[in-house]
Amino acid sequence: MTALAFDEAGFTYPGAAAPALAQCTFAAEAGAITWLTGPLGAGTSTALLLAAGLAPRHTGGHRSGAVRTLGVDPAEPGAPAILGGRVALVLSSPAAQLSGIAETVAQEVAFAPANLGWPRERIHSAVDRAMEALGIAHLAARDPSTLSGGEMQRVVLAAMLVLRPALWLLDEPTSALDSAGRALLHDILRSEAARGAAVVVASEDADGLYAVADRLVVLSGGCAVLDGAPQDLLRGDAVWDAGVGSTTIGTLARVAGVDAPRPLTVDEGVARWTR
Amino acid sequence: MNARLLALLPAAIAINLVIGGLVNALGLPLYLDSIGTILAAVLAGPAVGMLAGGIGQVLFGLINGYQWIPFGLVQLLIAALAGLAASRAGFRLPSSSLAWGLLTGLLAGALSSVLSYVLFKGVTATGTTAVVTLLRQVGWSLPVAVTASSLLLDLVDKSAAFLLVGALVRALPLRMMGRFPRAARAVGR
Amino acid sequence: MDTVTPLVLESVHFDYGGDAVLSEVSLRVEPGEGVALLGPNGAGKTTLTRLAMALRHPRSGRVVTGGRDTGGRRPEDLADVAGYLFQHPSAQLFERTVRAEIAFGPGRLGWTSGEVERAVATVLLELGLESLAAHHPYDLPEPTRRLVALGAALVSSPLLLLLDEPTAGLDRAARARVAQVVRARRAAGTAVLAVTHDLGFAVEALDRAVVLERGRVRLDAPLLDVVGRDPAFPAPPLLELSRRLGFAAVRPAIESLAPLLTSRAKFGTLEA
Amino acid sequence: MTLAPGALAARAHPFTPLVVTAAIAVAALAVPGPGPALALYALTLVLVVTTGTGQAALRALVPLAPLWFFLFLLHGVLGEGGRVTVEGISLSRDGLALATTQAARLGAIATASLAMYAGFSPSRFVDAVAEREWSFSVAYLVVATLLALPRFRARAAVILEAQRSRGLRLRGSPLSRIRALGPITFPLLLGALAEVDERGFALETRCAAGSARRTALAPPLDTTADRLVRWLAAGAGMAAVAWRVVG
Repeated sequence: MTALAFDEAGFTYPGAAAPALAQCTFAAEAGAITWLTGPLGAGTSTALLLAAGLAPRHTGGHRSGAVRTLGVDPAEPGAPAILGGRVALVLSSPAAQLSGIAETVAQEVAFAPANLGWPRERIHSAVDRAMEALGIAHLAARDPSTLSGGEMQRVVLAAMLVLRPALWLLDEPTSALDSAGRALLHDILRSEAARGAAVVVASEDADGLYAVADRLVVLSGGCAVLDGAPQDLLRGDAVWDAGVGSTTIGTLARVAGVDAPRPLTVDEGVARWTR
Repeated sequence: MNARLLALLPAAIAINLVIGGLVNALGLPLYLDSIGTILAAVLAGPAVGMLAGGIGQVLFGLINGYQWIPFGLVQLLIAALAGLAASRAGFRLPSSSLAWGLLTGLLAGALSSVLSYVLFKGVTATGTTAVVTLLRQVGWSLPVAVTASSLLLDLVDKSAAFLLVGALVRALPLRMMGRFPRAARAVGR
Repeated sequence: MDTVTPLVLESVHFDYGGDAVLSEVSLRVEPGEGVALLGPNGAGKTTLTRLAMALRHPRSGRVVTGGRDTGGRRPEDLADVAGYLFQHPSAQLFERTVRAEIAFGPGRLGWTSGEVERAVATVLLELGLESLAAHHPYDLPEPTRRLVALGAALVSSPLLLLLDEPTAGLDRAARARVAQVVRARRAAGTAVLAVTHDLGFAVEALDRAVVLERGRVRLDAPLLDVVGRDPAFPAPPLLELSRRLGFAAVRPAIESLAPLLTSRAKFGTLEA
Repeated sequence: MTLAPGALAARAHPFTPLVVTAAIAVAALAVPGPGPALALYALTLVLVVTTGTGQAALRALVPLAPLWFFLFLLHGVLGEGGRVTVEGISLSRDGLALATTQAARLGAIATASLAMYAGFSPSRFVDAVAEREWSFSVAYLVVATLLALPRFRARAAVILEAQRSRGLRLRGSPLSRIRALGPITFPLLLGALAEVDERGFALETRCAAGSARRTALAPPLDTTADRLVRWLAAGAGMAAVAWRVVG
C-alpha cells in the first residue's frame, strides 16, 4: 500500500527566487523504510514538510503538483484533523521539539495523546510502553529540558512512537545520537516498518542507513533522480553523479580508484584489498 | 490558536522577561522589557503583540509581585503603536524607527506616570523612583516629578527598543522574512 | 613567541558550588598539538575548556592560556591568544553577512581594517565559504552555519583553539572540511583542544587523547593507543580497515589511505 | 518552586491560591489608611505561613525593600503638610501615613503573589484548565513561558560568554557600550526566531493546536474546602471594595 505519493510535486518558499522542489515524483510504501537523501539543499527537508502538510500551511509559499499522504491531500484545510496523530515528524534538534510544558519525561511523552483526548488509562499504558521501547523508563520523572541531547532525542522519538503512527517522517534524526542511540533508532524503525507503518527518513548518514533502509530515493536539484535498493545504488557511480556519495568505505574505494561495484563495509573492504 | 503562534509567543514573552538581565551587563539605563512585545507586534500583528505584552506582565507579576500588573496597560499601548508603526513601514530607516520610538516613549511615559502617580504614589521601579526623588529634592511637585522621570526614561528606553527591533528586522535573513510577511511591510519592502 | 606554551593547567580543582567537577587536573598542550578531550557526559570536559578561556576560574591550581595566567583575567583579555567554538552557533551569530560575522572578533582586537580584511579572506577560503560571504548566516543550512561560527574562532589566528563538539550536526563534507582545517592550523603551530564524541573526526584531525572521568584525568596517551583499544572508544570504520590491512602507522583519513590502496591494487595486478 | 509536599499550598486546587491572591490584591487597593492596610499585610503573612509558603514573605522583601525605602524618602521625608520630628529628622505627618499605607498594601500584594508562585505547579495548572475545558492555548502560553525562562536565561549567559570570548568589552565608553547592544541582544532574538519554525512543526504534529478536548493526565482534587475558601476569599474581596465605596 502506498502511504505517501509525490506526483510532479513542486514547492517554492515565499520570497525565494528558485523552487526548493520541482516536479518531484516518488512514493513510499507501508511496511518499508524509504531513505531520502541528496546534496545540501536538495529539498529532502522540504519534501518531508510537504508530506506533513506543514508546507505550505506553516511556511507560506506555493505548492504545485499533487501530494497524497495516507490517502489525503495534506494541504487541505481538513487534513490536520484527519492526519493528526497518524503522522509522526522527527527533526534533528531535539530541544526545539519538546512540548515546552512538560515537567517530566512521562508528561512529555503523554503530550500528544492528551491533546488528542485519549482516555487516561490508555495514555498511561501507552506512555509506559513507548518509554520502555526507547530505553528511557528510568528517566520518566526527570525534567526533559535537563537531559543530554541524545536522551532528549530518545524522548522525542518516544513521544511519537506512543501514537503508533501510520507514517513516520524523520529529518536527520541521528545527528544528536551516539552510536548506541543510532542502533536503537534503527531497531525501532525496523520494528515500526514490520508493524506496517511507512517510514521515510531523510538522512546523509550512509554508514548507518545503507543496511537498514529498503529503498533509497536520491533528490538532486529538487527532483528525484534515483530510486532503488540502497545496496545497489551505493556501490555504483550514479550516486556520485547526483552529488551524494556512499558509505565511508565506499567513498574511500572510489577515491582509491576502485571501479563499481565498490565495497561498502569494513569487511567488504578488507576482502577487496587483501587479495 | 495555531501552532505557529504557540511557538512564537513564549519566545517573545521570555525575551521581555530575560533581556533586562542581559542588557544589565552593559550598565546602560535601559530595560528593553518591551522588546519581545514590539517584535511580536511587528512579526505577527498588534493583537499578537498585545497578547505577548499582557501575558508577559502577568508572569512578571507572578514572579516579582502583582503590584506591577497595572503596567500591563503600558505593554498593550506599546504593542498597538508598534503594530501601527509596522503597518506604516515605520521600521524602514533608523530615523523612522527612532521617530516611532520617541512617540511610543512619550505616550507610554505619560500612561505610566498616571499609573505611577495614582496607584503607586510615585514609587515604582528603582531607577524611575530615584529620578523622581531627585526632582522632588530640587523642589518639583510630585506629579510633575513623576511625569518628567517617566517620560525621560521611557523616551530613552522605547527609542532604543524601536531602533534595535528596526535594525534586527531590516537585517532579517530572507528565510525568516519570508515566514513573516508583516515584517517585510514593516521595513517597507 | 615560539616558546609560549598555549595551555598549561596545574593541579586544577573546580566546582559549580556543589560536587567537584574537576579535581587535580594537570595538563600541558604544546604548539601544534591536537588533543581530543574524551570521556562520558558530565566528566568535566566542557568545564575544562571554559577554564582555559577564563569563562570560569579554578578554585585552586593555575590555568595559563597563551602564557597568561587566567587568574584575574576575563575572556576578552584572552581573545587574541585563544579562540573558542561554542556548541551552539546561535550563541554568537548576529551579523547580517557571513563576512561581517567573521570580522567581528578581530575588529574588537584593534586590528586595522586591512588586517581584518586579509584575515577574513583567508578564513573564508580555508572553510570554502567565499561564495557565501554575502549571505546571512541564518539563511545557510545548519552545517554551513556551524562552519561560520568556526571561522569566527579561527580568524584571529589564536595560539590555542578550544572546540566544543566541533562536528556535531555537521554533514560529511563539512566534517571533512573541519578535519582538514584543524590539521592545517596545527601544522602552522596552533594548539587544538577539542571536546568530541566523534572518534572518526578525532583520529583524522588530532593525535593525543586525554580521557576525563568524574573530573579526573584517567588517561593521557597517543590517540591511536586509545581509540579501538579501549572498549569505551570503538574504532571508526577507516581506522578499523587500516588496522586490519596492516597500515598501523597511517592516519586513518581517506586522502592518506587512498594512495596506499591504489598502489596496493597496482602492485597486486603486477604480481598477478 | 520548592515546597514541602504536605504543605497546604501544594495540596490546594490550583485555582484556589489564584482566587485568594486576587482577593488580597483587590482588598489591598481598597483598604483605607495605615491601620487596615497593616492588618491586611499581617493577615497575608499569617496566611502564607500557615499554607507552607512562608519563605515567600522573605523573598518578597527583595522587591519590597527599595519600594519601602523610596516611599519613606519621597513621602515621609520630602512630603508636605504638618511635620513631626523623630530622632532629630523632620518628617511629614500625612506623608508618613501615606507611605505606611502604601508600603503595607504593596507588602500584602507582593507577598501573596510570590507565595502563589512558590506553590504554582505548571502541570497541575494545565490539568486543572484541561478538566474545566477552558482554553488550552492560554494555559499553554503561561506554562510554556514560565518553563522557558531558565532556558532563555542560560542562553543569555552563554551569549555574553561567547561575545566576550571574541573580544567584546562590556565596560568601555558609553558609545562602545551602546555599540555592544546589537552583539549581545541579536543572538538571543535571532536564535529564538530561528527556533519558531521547528517548534511550530513539532507542536502541530503533536496536535497541540487541534480542536480535540485535552485529557487531564492527573486532575487535581477540588475539595469542598477549596471551594469554600474560594467563595470566602471572593466575598471578602468584594466586602473590602464595598467598605471603601460606602465608608
